[in-house]
Amino acid sequence: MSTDLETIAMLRDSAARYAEDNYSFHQRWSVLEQPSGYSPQAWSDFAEFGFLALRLPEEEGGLDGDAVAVGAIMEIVGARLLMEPLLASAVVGTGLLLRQGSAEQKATLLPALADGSLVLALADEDAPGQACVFDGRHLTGGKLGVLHGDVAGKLLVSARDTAGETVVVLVDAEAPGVSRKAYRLVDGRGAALIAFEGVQAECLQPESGHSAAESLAAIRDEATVALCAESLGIVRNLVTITTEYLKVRKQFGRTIGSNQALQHRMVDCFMLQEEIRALVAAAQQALAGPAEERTRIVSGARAYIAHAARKVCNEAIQMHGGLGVTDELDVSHYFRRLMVNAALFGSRDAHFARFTDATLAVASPH
Amino acid sequence: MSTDLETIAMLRDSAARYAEDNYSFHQRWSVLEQPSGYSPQAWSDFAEFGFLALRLPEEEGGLDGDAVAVGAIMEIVGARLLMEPLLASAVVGTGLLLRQGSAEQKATLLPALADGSLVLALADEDAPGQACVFDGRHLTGGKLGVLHGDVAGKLLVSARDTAGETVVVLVDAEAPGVSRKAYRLVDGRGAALIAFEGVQAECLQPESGHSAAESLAAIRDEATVALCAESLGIVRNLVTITTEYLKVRKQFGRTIGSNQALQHRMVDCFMLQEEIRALVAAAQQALAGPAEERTRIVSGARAYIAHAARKVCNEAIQMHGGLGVTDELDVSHYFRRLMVNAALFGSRDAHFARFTDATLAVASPH
Amino acid sequence: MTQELRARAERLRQEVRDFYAHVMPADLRDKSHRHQVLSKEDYVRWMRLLDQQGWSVAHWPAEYGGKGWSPLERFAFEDELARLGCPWVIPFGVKYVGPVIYAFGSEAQKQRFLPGIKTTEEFWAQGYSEPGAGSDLAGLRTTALREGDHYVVNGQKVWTTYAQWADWLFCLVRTDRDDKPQSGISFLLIDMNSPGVKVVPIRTMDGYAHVNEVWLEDVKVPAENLIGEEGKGWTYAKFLLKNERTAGAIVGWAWHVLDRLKKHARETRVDGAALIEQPLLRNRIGEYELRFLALELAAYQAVAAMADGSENGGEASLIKIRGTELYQEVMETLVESLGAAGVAFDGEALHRAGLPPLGPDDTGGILKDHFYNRAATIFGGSSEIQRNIVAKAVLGL
Amino acid sequence: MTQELRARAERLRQEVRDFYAHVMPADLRDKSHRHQVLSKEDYVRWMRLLDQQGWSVAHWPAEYGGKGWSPLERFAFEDELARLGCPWVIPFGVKYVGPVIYAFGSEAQKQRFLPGIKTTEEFWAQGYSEPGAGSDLAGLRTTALREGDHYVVNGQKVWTTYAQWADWLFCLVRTDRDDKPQSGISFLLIDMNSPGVKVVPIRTMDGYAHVNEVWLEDVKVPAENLIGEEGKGWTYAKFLLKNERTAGAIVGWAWHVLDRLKKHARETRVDGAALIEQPLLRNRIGEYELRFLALELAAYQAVAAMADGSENGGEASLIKIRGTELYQEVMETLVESLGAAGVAFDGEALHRAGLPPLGPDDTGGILKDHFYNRAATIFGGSSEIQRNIVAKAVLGL
Repeated sequence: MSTDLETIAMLRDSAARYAEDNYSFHQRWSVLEQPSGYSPQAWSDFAEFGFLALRLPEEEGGLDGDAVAVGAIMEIVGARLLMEPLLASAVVGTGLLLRQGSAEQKATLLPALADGSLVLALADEDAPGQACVFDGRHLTGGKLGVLHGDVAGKLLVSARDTAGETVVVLVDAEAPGVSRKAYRLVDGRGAALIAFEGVQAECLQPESGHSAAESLAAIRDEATVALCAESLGIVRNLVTITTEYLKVRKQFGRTIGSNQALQHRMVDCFMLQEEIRALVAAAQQALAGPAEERTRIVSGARAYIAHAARKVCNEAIQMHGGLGVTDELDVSHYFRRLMVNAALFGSRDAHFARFTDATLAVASPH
Repeated sequence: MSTDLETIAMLRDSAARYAEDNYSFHQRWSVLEQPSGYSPQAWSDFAEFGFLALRLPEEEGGLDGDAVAVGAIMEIVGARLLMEPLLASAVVGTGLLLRQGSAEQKATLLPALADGSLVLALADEDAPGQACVFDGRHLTGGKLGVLHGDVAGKLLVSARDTAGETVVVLVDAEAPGVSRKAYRLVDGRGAALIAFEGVQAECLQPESGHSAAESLAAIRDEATVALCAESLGIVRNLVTITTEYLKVRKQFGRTIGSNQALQHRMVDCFMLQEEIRALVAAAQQALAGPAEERTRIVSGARAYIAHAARKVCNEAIQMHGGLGVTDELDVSHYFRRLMVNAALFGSRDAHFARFTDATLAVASPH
Repeated sequence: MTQELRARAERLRQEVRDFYAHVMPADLRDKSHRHQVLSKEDYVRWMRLLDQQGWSVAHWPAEYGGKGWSPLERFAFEDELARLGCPWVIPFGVKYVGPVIYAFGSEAQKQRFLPGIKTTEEFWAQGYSEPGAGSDLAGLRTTALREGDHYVVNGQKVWTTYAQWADWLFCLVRTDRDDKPQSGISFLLIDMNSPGVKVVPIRTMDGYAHVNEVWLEDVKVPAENLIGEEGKGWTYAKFLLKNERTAGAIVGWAWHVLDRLKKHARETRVDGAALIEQPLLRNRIGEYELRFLALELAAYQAVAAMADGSENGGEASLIKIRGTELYQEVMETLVESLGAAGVAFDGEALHRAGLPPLGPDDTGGILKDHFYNRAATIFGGSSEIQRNIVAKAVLGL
Repeated sequence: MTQELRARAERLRQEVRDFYAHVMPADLRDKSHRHQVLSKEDYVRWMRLLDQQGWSVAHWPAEYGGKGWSPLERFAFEDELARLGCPWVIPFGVKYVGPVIYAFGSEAQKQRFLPGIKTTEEFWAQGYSEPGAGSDLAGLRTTALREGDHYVVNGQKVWTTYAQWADWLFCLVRTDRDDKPQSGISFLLIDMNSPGVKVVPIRTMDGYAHVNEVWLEDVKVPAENLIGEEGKGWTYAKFLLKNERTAGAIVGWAWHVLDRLKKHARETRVDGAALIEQPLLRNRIGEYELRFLALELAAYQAVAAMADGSENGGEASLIKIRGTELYQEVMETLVESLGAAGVAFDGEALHRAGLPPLGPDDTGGILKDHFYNRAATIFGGSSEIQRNIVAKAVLGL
């Protein structure tokens, strides 16, 4: 499966145009004040544009979008700091359901996912000492850091069954026994701590032979690559606006961009952007490849990008001076978004270790 | 024991003046061509100035010099790239003999060390698979990287006795059963691989209760601190000459030092120099303190300085452009000397690990 | 430095620790420990507490109520407070304008202002930066035109910390437009209650408004509030900047956050092992410890040079550059190692003294500091300006 | 890039590997493997071997004997040779002056020089840099004054690689002193056997003289050896520099030394465990691997942009900056990890093909390369110049 370039260009253009018209930095202020932390209007607009059906197969009315297609949208999500649960629900939730759901489960849920009436979040990280257990009918345990778990209508929860096997179960977020503690992430998006006490749940039961562990690993990698594309969008904008700032801001009678020290540091930021761009493309390609190499490239890209994007953002703040630390300039919002991205789906160190182990496990080709 | 400031100033001045008059970069060329890799004339001059008796107690006609006194000389050694076996013989060899020798051993050897007629080198690093064993009378095994081992008249050799205890034994470098393979280090100093086959040897037998292992640990730390002072001398000169070069070298119609990028990098080098200076002083002080804190500070200083000095030197080369890589400018000679210093008495990683373990073993004071 | 000076500094450190343990009110200590947001009342209480210990202006000469602390004592004091995680010692009165007044002010000004500075009876703010003139004071555009026995001030200041609480603003103004950029500048004390003064808060990344814009519109300032001579403001400003740059606290802040990181890495277990045993984190902490060792030793070396007059002029910049870099990096690692808790932020809880949604009880404070400490390399002379200073003053480039 | 292009590049890589394994003479392969010093004869043999494979000028257009290789094939070729540790493909003829001659030279010049370049019948060197004018060609002082049917050249070139072996020098000279700095420059081909040419070797840190000073004293150069028009040398120089900066080999060199480091770390056991299991070294290697991955992917991205004409102009600089930094750092780690062997150097052995005093049999070669690779960030446009280029050309600063 490889989405054609025309579709990707169309997606990128429509997302960019929509954000341009409806999601400027100033328009975004009112979004941040929404109780859900995002814009319901934008969410339904995304449904209309087909963004929520991006991952769905064509026979379900979707675009059958691959990682490049997802990335095209995610770059705009990053560049414009969109707050809606695109990643959580339309990429991760939908993607996991597609991989691991039964035909019936898919038939029930996919239409609601595509029209935006259902937000489906993945609850994956166990709260300390509260590993989730599924006894075949009921789920008990706790999860933390569930992105958009505060607003999700349904949840996919990773758990162990009584045989100790990994399973993914589906629960209604309003079901008896579910208690959610909602909170905001540093970038303003919603999240939740969720406790399950004997909650009625059903196991995802794929027709295919994929194990839940395999599907979870695959969807985490997919999510990681989508996050990398989001970070690319952020970095590109940071490089652009900081370069522009260097050209207009004057100090000691000349533009600060005429200082060679800043020029050279800006060049380093630009080089990081170019490396990130190359890594994102490689990680997108690796998603379709064999699992081992997929893991190696995806984790490598993630580890490098987490560090590189942070470095670019720190430089952007520093070069903007006092303005860079204000809430009133987008630079600080990128900073907070990158913090969240770096904490989702595995730490930098974990990804780096995974990359190193995978790389050094392979002998040299010559 | 703490050498008075006046003596230290006197040592520093006389070493500096001697080097100024007799050891310029151009005068040094002929030294490099000596078969021994150093200047026999300078060596006998050092004896005359009392540098070789620096470590000796006053009753032996020495200066009873502490680490600060040794450092004063070593800074000049570094700044002027002196090639003589001051460190190997007058600091390490002599120091170990003082700690670990019997009264008789000292009485026999110290005069010859002080007047320069004997070069005493420490052979400490076992050649792979050739650990040195001392059966009470004879020594068998191999050592590598023995600094000035090519010219040493006698050798102190770390070994295990038949009970498995660490001992230090004294051997005549010309004794039957000693075979030396001499070679040059990258900075031009001599060194040797030395094999011992049943060589007659005597054990160092201190009157005091110091174990040989303790004394070896102490002398390695002492040597490390002396090397740190040498590196400080190198770094100071590198910072000075590179700053001067930035002021005179012109490109695109102005001095290259007017470029802010180079200014900022030069400032970073200067800051490293200042940190190195502070670390050297602290390490010198720590030598007189308790063993655990001694190890922590000495290894910390060494690990930091190995990295920082290299960075300053790399920058010095880069800022000198093509000239920086020629044999005809002192910068490249500093580079090679720093390489050797970084490989003597433990690698940077080993020192860093030792520092980290010692630091994290201590709980926070508050 | 003599042994006696060292011993005095060590005693002072012990006194500070005793003060923290026994004198500091429990609520203030708890807020400090959790890095909560302090109100004006908290800060005033804190500053007065220091005054009661005889510490608020101990670095002043005895004739103005100080103890004539040596540079080493001054460093030890600021450093130790910061290591303990104490609230900020707000410098605008005691550290910045106070010394300017006793060094350059009239007798009347000394009597009028110094006592209130010592006791924080009056709260001061600094009016240096302007939009378009941050570190570049020569670009200053705020004007003060003499009209009879007062000046009429017009202009805008920016990045004015705690202007919203201030009674007084010390301010650089341009009294002569035609003069050379630097010689037309004067140093004026402005009553914040004067008509025409407007304070507009600037929200920073952490959700607070530590800093402000201060708009000055036809503000009448009595001529007696001019410090020293007209046109010499640049001289006084440089004198003050020198004090601003004795950034003793930065070493302590770096220590404090590094200690917090180690505590977290020791206490947190993942898959049965403490975080501190993970090689990547362990070696990173080791690297920070090593950089801290170099920083701390360089700081003592700098203080010794200040004490014996052998400064090269770059010492304070070195400490600020290296200290703030380390402070930021360690904080970044601490926040990263908090995992999911490190991205959960409840700003309100920091005011209400409530608990964070996730993580240890000081998580909110850590995040607040993490956001605001990006300014550490910007405010008070950016790292770039500091490097320019060293390049020029020390290296002659 | 199309699948077909990729497949062609992959096939070429395989051909290069086969060539290395089966065609390259054993003595040359051994010298390469051990990074021995090559003589002129070795280099000429090497370059002719490449020509026999049809590779020496495969990047030239077919009409001049090339195959019109795509940027991807060109990259794959240089990269693969470097990965294998093959000798340097000396670029002065085939890569630098050859294209200038076929692009701007006269028909007579093409016929006279291109065949000898292709086969290394004639050995070329580059006369660009002068003392005081490295990257700053506008500061060029060597003059060529027209006298009848020849020029008289006076001046001094420096950093001229392998001038001691060269038959020809392509040279930037100033033909008009009164003109603007850049427009008075011309591009001249100088026979190294002409009277008045003197080559003075410059010993570099590794003990060899790869580079030279070339003194030109009243050297008579036939006017027919002028390329293109007088005063347009700057244009041709820029064209050539563009070729100089397609530094494909740097990725391969970084790969080669990283591979060597891994081999060493796997094969060396300390206290019973392989070096590669030591966390500090392991994580450093991991970091290098990650940076190499980013470099390699960025290089492919750059090649793709060159192929489809979407370059931003900064691609080659990026590869050179990042690649040389990585190459130097990995080499530093490799040398450090050699311990005592990493500081034992026998320069003579490198000529005599003897063994190093300590360590693996390629230790001497590793050290030689370690010394000389400090020049990697200086020659061919220093990292500073590269950053200036990107700042201006790409970022518009």
